[in-house]
Amino acid sequence: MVHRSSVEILTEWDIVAARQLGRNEAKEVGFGTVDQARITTAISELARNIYLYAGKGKIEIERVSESGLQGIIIIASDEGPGIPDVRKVMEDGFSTSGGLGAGMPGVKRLMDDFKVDTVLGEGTVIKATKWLR
Amino acid sequence: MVHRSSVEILTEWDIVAARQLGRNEAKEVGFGTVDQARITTAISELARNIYLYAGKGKIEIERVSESGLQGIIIIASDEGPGIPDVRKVMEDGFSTSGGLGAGMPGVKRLMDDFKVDTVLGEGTVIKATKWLR
Amino acid sequence: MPQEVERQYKEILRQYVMRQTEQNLYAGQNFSRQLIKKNIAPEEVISIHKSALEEMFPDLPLNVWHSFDLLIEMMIRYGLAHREHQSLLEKQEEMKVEMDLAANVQETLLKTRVPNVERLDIGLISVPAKKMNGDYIYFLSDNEKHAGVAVADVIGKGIPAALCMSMVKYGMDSFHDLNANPKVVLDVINRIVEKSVTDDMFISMFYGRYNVDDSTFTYASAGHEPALFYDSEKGEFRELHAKGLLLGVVPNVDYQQYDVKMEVGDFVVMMTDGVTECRSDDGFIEQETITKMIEKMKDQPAQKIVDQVFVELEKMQHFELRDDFTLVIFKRVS
Amino acid sequence: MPQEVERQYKEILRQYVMRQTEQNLYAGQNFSRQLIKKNIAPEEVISIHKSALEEMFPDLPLNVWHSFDLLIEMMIRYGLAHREHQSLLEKQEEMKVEMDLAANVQETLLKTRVPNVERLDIGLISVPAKKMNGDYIYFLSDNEKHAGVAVADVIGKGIPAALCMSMVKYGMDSFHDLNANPKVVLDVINRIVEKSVTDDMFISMFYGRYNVDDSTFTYASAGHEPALFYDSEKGEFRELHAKGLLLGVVPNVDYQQYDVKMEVGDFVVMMTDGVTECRSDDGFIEQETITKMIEKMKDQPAQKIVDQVFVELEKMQHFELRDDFTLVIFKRVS
Ligand SMILES: [Mn+2]
Ligand SMILES: [Mn+2]
Ligand SMILES: [Mn+2]
Ligand SMILES: [Mn+2]
Repeated sequence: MVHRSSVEILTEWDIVAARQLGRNEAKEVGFGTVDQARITTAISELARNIYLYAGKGKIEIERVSESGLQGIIIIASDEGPGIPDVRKVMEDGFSTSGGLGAGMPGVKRLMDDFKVDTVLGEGTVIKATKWLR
Repeated sequence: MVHRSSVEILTEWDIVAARQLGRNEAKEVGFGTVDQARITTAISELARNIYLYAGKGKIEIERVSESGLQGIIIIASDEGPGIPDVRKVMEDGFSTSGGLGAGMPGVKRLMDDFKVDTVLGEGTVIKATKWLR
Repeated sequence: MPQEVERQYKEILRQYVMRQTEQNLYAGQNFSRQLIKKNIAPEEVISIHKSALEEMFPDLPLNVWHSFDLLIEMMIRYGLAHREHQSLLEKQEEMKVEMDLAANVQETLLKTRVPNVERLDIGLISVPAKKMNGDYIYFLSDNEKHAGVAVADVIGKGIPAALCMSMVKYGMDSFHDLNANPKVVLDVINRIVEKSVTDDMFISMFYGRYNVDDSTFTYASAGHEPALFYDSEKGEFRELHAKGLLLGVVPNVDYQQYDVKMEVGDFVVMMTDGVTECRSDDGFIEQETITKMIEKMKDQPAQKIVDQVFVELEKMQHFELRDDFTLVIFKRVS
Repeated sequence: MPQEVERQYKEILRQYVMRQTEQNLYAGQNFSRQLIKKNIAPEEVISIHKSALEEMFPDLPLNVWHSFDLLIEMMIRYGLAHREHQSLLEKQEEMKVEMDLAANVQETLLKTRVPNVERLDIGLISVPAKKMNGDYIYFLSDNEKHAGVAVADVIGKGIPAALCMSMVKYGMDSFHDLNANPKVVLDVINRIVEKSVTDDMFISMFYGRYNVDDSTFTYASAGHEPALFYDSEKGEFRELHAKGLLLGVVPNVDYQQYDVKMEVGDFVVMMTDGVTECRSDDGFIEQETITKMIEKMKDQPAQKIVDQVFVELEKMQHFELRDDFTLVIFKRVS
């Protein structure tokens, strides 16, 4: 059974809604306060990117369990312009969102697993997973 | 009138004594908790370097006031082997004391003013000043 | 630290302690982003937090306040690392500018012109894993009846490898015979490399030359990744085997050269190991994956094929190139 | 995060809250050094602190505990910056290793042999300001009756400049006439440079050749720092003026060459602007400072003179080289 819930991102308030959803799910799966805050921050970054660069999109939260491990997947999808140079966006210090340690490399660090799928002119899907230890 | 006090550095306990002296002086001059902790950390680093690399030496704390500004000077002196390559010791990331942000560049950052005087085979004098704002 | 910052944090804290909404936490985190931009150290954040708490809960036991002093002491070193980070980021920025400039200089110095000969369609792509390229393509051609190409790879990446490539370029520049035989080219370049480099620096190189008059592709290899030959009649690929020592190992090598006849629609795919040693999640990518990819596009212009192969393989590797990536196609079109 | 860490922190906190001694704070800070080494993020430190407090003061108002949740939220971004820092430090380390290797490769590629001709004593030193050298010395000599030296400086420093120097080297390598005239050398190298570089890249170069048979030093300059001639009879220095455009500006330049007769004890000092543009605390170092320095040592071996000049000038600049530093002396000894 897949447990998945989602929030549409259109306004800045939706970023807060996505955070709230993620934090609740993380708490239910059993993550501690620090990890809850990390997962929420990752969602915040991804939702903010949708809001700023794609205009609209969706944050989905999925609970997973695999070979005895419990976890949470964040799926951020949009039909925006796509990312022209993924390698550059993943570079430390290069950050459209401004600020130290932020942006995509930040999301990658906050989570355990990170995948980008992007097609120019069609959109971007990012999946980030965190496992409960 | 110069107000100066000093602690000889011979054992690790003397590092604690130098810290205590510095913290008391900093408090009396009027520095806040955070700056007290910073001045103490700078003293800690300098005293530790004497203890580890020169064997023995001295930490002096001097109160200064210059054109209306109040401040504190840490003078760390030893008759150790001297620093062969000052350029290298001041480099970020290069740290004999191990650990991120430590060493000489750390002391320089914690204080406002920083001067090294070293002669191979004769010893080293380091002066670091912090002004009260 | 500005009093305004302290006032704002107290307000955020007061709100959160009252309501504990996600909205409040979001405000807090956005505020922390600003604090970082304003170079406020983590120990200062703790100190603000303490003084905000003191206002809100003046009657807590004294020991609780003491505990914050230890926390501030703990945070000082994190603050130092934080400030070191900021200065390192600046240095990294400088370094980037220098590397970009160097990559430009390298490109200008090592530039080569794609030959324009009848009946031959040429496609090429060469992408460095880091800023500077340790793979190299050089064309030697009379622009009439012969088109030759050298594909080389220095063992190693980055700046040291890129420096070595200048040697191959100036060696190739010295050829007066624009139609030199592949074995001769390798013999000469080997001597130059052997003379100039240290013992631990090697270069692999493939040299291939197409002759329009007899439609023959002649090639030789110095320990390089084998080229692939597409036989359009049979509709299959085969490797073009060629023996030969890496450049720079011993001074005198007698390289072997080989011929293959090209029919209309046949093409040769030359590459470096950065192409064949791509890794996806399931380990190394099979040669078959690449040949199938190319076969699907076989009727497209050579340049389009190489570009598309790169796009697909880059994606399979999650945009992380482990090695410089170079691909050249010579295709007989009529 | 290991439970052991939590246990230790709780103990340190308990001690401090009880006694508040400097000893306790020292222990705390040493412990924070360990936490950083163990990659423990600042938000985790806050979380440990919170749970330690909960044990010690279980009866605090609920809102106090809430306040810590906001503090953790605030620290998350500091933690991110912290982890970015650690990976940047690793990259910096890699970069250093790469630059060292590149500098080695450059040295090997660009190496030149000091000529061994009768009656001439040669001294040379070339020190880069950064890792890689944008100054270059190349000797061309029949090792019998003629010794030629090229002293070149690329506008710019670091890797991009160093890359350019390979061009000069391979150009010089192509001379079959080991006794080529200075003006011919500059004409040829200028053509190579002009062809290969972008419009914003220039090289200054001095070429001087000593002829043992007639004791004549012949020289030409492409916009380079003038050489100094020491007249041992008069006991004074004079500049060797030479007109000529920088290399790479226009394709065809007709460089001028000049002769000067050398008596026993006379010597020529060739250099780059890294020598003349040394700065001490009082501004640029005067030419006189340098000539006086050299004159004092005029009877010593040429190599000793150049080494000593470097040592003294480096010290006057507080060990910070602003530009690559190159000095060559040709001295007639009999
Ligand atoms: Mn390579
Ligand atoms: Mn390779
Ligand atoms: Mn230069
Ligand atoms: Mn210069």
